[in-house]
Amino acid sequence: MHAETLTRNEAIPLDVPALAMRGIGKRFPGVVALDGVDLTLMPGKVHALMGENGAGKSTLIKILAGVYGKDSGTIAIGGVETELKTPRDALKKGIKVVFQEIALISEFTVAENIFLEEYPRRADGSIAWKTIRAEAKALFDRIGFAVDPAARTGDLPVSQQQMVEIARALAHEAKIVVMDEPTSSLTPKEVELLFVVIRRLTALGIAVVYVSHKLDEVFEISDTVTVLRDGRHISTKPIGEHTHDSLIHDMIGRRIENLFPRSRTGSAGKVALSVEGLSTDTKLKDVSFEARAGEVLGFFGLMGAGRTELAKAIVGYDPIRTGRITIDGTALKPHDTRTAVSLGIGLLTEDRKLEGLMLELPVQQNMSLAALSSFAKAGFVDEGSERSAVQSFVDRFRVKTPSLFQPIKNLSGGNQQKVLLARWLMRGLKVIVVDEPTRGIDVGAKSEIFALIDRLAGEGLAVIMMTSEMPELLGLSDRIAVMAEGRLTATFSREEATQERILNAAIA
Amino acid sequence: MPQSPSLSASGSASPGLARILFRRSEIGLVVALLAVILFFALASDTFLTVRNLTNVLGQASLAMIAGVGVAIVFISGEVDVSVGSLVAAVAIPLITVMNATESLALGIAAALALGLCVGIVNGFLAAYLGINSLITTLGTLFILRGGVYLYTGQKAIPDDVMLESFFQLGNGRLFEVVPYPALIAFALLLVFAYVMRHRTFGRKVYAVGGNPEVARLAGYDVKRVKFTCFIISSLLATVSGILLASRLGSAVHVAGLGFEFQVVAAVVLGGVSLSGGVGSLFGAALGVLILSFLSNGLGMLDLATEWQLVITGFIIIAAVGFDEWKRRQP
Amino acid sequence: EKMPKKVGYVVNYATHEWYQNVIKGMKDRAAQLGFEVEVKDANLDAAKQIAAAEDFMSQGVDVLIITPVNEDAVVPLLRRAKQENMPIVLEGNPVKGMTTLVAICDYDTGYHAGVEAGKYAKEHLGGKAKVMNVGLPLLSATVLRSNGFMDGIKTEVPDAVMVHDLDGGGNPDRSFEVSAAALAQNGDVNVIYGINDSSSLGGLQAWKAAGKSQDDLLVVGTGGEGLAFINAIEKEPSYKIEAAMFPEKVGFTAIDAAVKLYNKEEVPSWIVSPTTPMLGDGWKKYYSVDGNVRTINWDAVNAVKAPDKCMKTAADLKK
Amino acid sequence: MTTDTLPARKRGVSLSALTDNSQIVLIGLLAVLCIGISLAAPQFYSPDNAIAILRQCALVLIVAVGMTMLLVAGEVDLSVGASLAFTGCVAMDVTNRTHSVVLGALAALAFSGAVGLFNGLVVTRLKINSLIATIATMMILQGGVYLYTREAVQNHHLLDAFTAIGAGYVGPVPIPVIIAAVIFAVGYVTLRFTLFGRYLYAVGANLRAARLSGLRAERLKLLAFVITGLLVGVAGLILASLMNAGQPTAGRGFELTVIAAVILGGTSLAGGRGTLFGTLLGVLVLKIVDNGIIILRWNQDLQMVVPGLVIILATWLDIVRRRNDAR
Ligand SMILES: Nc1ncnc2c1ncn2[C@@H]1O[C@H](COP(=O)(O)OP(=O)(O)OP(=O)(O)O)[C@@H](O)[C@H]1O
Ligand SMILES: Nc1ncnc2c1ncn2[C@@H]1O[C@H](COP(=O)(O)OP(=O)(O)OP(=O)(O)O)[C@@H](O)[C@H]1O
Ligand SMILES: [Mg+2]
Ligand SMILES: [Mg+2]
Repeated sequence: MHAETLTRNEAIPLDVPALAMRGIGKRFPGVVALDGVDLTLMPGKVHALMGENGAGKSTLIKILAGVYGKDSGTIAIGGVETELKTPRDALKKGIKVVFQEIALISEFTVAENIFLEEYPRRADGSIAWKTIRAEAKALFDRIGFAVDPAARTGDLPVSQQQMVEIARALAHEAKIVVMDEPTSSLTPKEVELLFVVIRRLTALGIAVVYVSHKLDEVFEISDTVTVLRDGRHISTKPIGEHTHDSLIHDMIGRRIENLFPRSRTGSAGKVALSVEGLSTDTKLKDVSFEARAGEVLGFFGLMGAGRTELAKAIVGYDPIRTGRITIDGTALKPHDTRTAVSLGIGLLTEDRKLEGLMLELPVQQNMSLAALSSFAKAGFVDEGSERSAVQSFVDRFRVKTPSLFQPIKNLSGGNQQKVLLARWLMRGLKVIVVDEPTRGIDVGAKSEIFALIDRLAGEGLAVIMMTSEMPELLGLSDRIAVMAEGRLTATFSREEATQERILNAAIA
Repeated sequence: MPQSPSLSASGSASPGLARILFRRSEIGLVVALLAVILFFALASDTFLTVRNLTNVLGQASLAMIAGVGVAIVFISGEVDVSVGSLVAAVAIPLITVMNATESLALGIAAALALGLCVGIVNGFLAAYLGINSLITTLGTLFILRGGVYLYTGQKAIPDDVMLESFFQLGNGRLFEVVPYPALIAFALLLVFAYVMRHRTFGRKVYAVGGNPEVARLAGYDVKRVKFTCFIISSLLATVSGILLASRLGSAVHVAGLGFEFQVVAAVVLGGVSLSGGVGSLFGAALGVLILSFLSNGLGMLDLATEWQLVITGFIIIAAVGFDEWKRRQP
Repeated sequence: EKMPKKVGYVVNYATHEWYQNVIKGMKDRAAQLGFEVEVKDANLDAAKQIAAAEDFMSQGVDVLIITPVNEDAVVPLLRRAKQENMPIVLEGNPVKGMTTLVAICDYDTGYHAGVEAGKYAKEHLGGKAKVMNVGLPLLSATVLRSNGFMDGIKTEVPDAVMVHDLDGGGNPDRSFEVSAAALAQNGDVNVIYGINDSSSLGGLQAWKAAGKSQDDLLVVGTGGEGLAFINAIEKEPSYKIEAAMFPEKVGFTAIDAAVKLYNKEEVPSWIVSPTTPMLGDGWKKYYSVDGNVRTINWDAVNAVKAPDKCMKTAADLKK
Repeated sequence: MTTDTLPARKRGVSLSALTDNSQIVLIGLLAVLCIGISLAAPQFYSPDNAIAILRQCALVLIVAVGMTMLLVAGEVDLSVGASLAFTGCVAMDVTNRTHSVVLGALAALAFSGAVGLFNGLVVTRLKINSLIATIATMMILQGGVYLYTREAVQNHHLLDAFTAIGAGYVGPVPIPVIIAAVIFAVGYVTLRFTLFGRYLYAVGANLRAARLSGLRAERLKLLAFVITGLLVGVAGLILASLMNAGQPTAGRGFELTVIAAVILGGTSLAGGRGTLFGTLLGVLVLKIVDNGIIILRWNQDLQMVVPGLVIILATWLDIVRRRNDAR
């Protein structure tokens, strides 16, 4: 029965809206997340949902998924008004959601996660494990996704987990498929794959909601765009009526002159970080490079190339087998984050939730963590100066939060990222390693972060940036290092670097 | 890809024998159990007799039955420490009803009814009202024990009718060899291991414990799953309590003091994580067996209680420490 | 007379001083008679007690001695032992279906201590007796002691009252805690009775911690289990009476009963082990202390007469 | 949900650390208890009884200060009861041998500190879940204390200073209460205002994030275990003095009382949340319930039932309050 899921469902009429949300309102303590928002989806069309961080996109989607109850408004599916009280209701109505935060059970196999919502069963009611594995394999083959269905999900890199999530949305019949930032950690190749899948879905008459901060993707895949700002509905237009600039203007209410500002003039200074012959038991092999004060050193690599491992090894988080890391001439003790941090190196991690956020704690505690000792006199924390420092960063980065005491789990993803970046900037650093710094961040905030990185480098910081975004790599980096399978395969200067050369080195 | 129906916790049928061996902590436990048995077999000549081995199986079965339930609750991401008092409490309706009606079936029904009520209360408080389950069950642990003392006036209630069937339940042996409690324990273990692996309910328990938010998004009724786990745990503890009452021939107000520690230690030793979503019932059962054989063997060596305590403590640390170390290996 | 090769003793709670000394008495006696006693500890766990007895039976001991954690809880065990022809001596309290029991008379012990306490109250406390009973309702034996004490004291001071009836758990810190609360609620007490030494000492410590003087106070302990009471009698002015129960003698008697059972001789179903109140430094008659070791004076203890029958038993409580 | 993690101050409101509203339920409960009990039994308010209650709170509170830190850091210690008994024996024994209260006290602290260190090392180095690790330590200590001494260690030294630790007074106030008050104050300031305290919350809230931020997470946890151990030493010393003997049987169930009080005070078992003020309230509630049952001459078996009910009720009321706050 599952094999037929990808054929056109004749029962879906193409002229009735698959979904009509009208006047949706939702408030959280201290925040109006949504205020009278409309969203209409037509069958077989891709509808992009855009807006700054905290605009309310995920909230709208969670209402659609039955996760949150709405405070006001109506929802009609296929022309029939309904209530979506629980995720189960939504699933039954044929709404499949790929959430922004990965929603898989890491202890389960990939195949089991695919069928989490409804296990195929045998006649006696027991779970048909063979069917599950076979169907998962068949599904993956169909969408050209090469992953072992028997692998433990938690062992997969983030990008593959995200693909598993997407595949999961296809395992059962759906009328509406919603994707909340599905590509935030996908490689370009996987994004292509995803688009093929989306086009297949629309051909079947399925309505797709697509949330992304990546303008190029939106222009490529979507038919219609709805823009939200501060929880309000700003515009809904066919994509053809938009330009890059008009879309950005709708989203943030202003124009962005230059996404990749370059104010730095001076050349790079002395060596701030030097890594020699670094190898780990798991992935890295003989990596050597230098980063200079005042430069942005970009790292590129395909998924699993080892950038995250490199980042964690340099800051002393993961053990290393051989190699020497020095900061400003002082050698680091291996596997010792504390001295690394005290010598002035910090890592903005790729996995916010697992390694960055203290979810239950307020914004203030989250932001001041790394710099806390600098607010302390004789072991006592001066909370006054701590708070004013935090407040100034909240203002500068435009972190959207009702107060400094808001538990950080209630902030939108982008705002959480800003808090974590601020965590490091509050503390004087010599080297900052940023791993996918703009993952899940809106254009406005992106340009702010880019400006910030530029300014930090201008102030003499060595910035090491691991990113999978080619434009941001080319736009910001002074030099670009490329990794493949745990080795450093090439280093280009800003002038030498082209997309082809970089990709060639990454495949090598 | 070769797929064998595996009963591992994660339900993963991993390729490659080496990976299976390293993934499945039960292998380590089996080795540990065999090591314990081998050691005592060499150290004491009365240890490795059919009579002694079956004795231990019978003795272990009470903790095993309750341990299966506690493990299920652990896997669902909650804890249940009320079992220590529950095993004593259920004996009261059991014995009282039997004394009044001379019917074992009615007595068992009464005991199960009380177990069910406790399970419902635990489950309601922990799953539906959202009170931390350690607090909830610590609370019911105290309340039940206090209730038993109040009700019995701190005296045991003797079994006046002395039904042979009741005596046999906890004291008899199949073919004069295998104690009935051991048979009951293994039957329950197999049933629930099957449920946890091959029924959707079991997988829901793992999912709910592994990541409740994800489970909710997948359309599971997280609260109801947890609620059910508490009921299962209480009912299984009731079965333990019934067998215990049969072995003690009465409702003993001090029965099961500290039983919850014993069960929790065994279950954790068996690799069932306190943080939920991880572990298997076979592991939990092996944990119980290891501790039971250890206790029996140390007794055979004529070691004083104090040495037994010290040695058991160090062995728990060594075993769990080794397990953690193994888990950290790539 | 044949001697058994090995006797197994499943003790209620081996870490308690009382049972330590019971075991000591058993081992002494068995050594005299030339055989071995092996001990397994139930550690207050009724289920563990059954398991330990099972283990003994499969190990093949000749006689089992058991101090039940709970009397009702060993009934099935006695039944199984009978099926397997395993002779059992019980220590402590009677059990349905038992062959023989070695025990002190708890009620009598409390009673005689109570009589002495009454005499002391008449002489030193102005004939008034307001008692704080640091008791243990958990066990019938300890309830009997408290009852005996009150009945005994009333023979001398008819208007003696029990001001507080506490559950001190039989351990010192709990006894301390409940006594402190009780004394704060009503401190008009001049006799503290403890069902064992931990209880009387816990009560006394609470008295001292409340800042009260020991001048008009009498403390009565029970058991004479170890060194604690000797220390208290030597150092605390109010600790005057100890109801000695001679645990070593209990062990001694139990071994003799085990030998008789092994030889299939007739044994009485209730063998009473003697007790007696010790006043002031009267303990020196029965014990001598060297450092941390106390030694029993067997001649003096064996000379103490035991009654043939107890005045009251647990069976009387149930009525 | 609102934050009740660190007592958060609202902007512009000056420091008033006690106004954290997450404790309102407990304060209310405490008021109800006090009023209820004293209506039924006026002796409840007698100075004698107040002092008896405070002294009983002292022992629990001293250890609960350490336990709160441990729970905040995401760990737990179940061995404190067994350690309490052992430490008391060590204190009495060493004082007997040396005739020095100072050496006796130091020996007690050294012993219990070492137990804390052992727990900390087992948890941080062997990476064993602290619940199971400290159950094992509990067993080892319970066995060990009987290997060390079968009998209660009697007071042979008869030093007044030793007796004063547990049973002495300064004016009308028992010395243990003063010790507990000082420890509480130091603990409160430490957890609330120092770097160490703030780091404990971070470690408990997200271990990896804390480590990546340069915190020595393992060392911080270790320190929390050692602090708890040392506080057990203080409590053990007081108990030995109060009992006038080192009792190997003491402390049964003490760990559960301590943990119950800490949890009742709103500290989360999951780490990263909790306050010492809440712990103080938790201890008071439990001990007043205990005392009330004796004062009211209720059946003492209720001393098990009522705390069970109170803990569940208080936690539930707290959930309800937070849910309402969130509206
Ligand atoms: N559970 C919650 N409690 C309180 N506030 C919340 C909660 N969830 C979201 N918010 C707030 O609601 C607003 C909308 O958040 P939402 O997650 O919908 O934004 P978004 O558009 O998806 O942003 P992003 O692009 O960063 O993912 C934000 O201000 C956020 O802080
Ligand atoms: N194909 C794969 N299958 C399974 N695990 C993989 C695979 N590729 C990488 N991994 C694991 O996933 C993690 C991701 O690798 P790492 O993060 O170092 O690479 P990266 O270059 O940073 O890639 P990413 O773009 O995902 O951040 C590593 O722990 C690695 O062992
Ligand atoms: Mg979002
Ligand atoms: Mg990476």
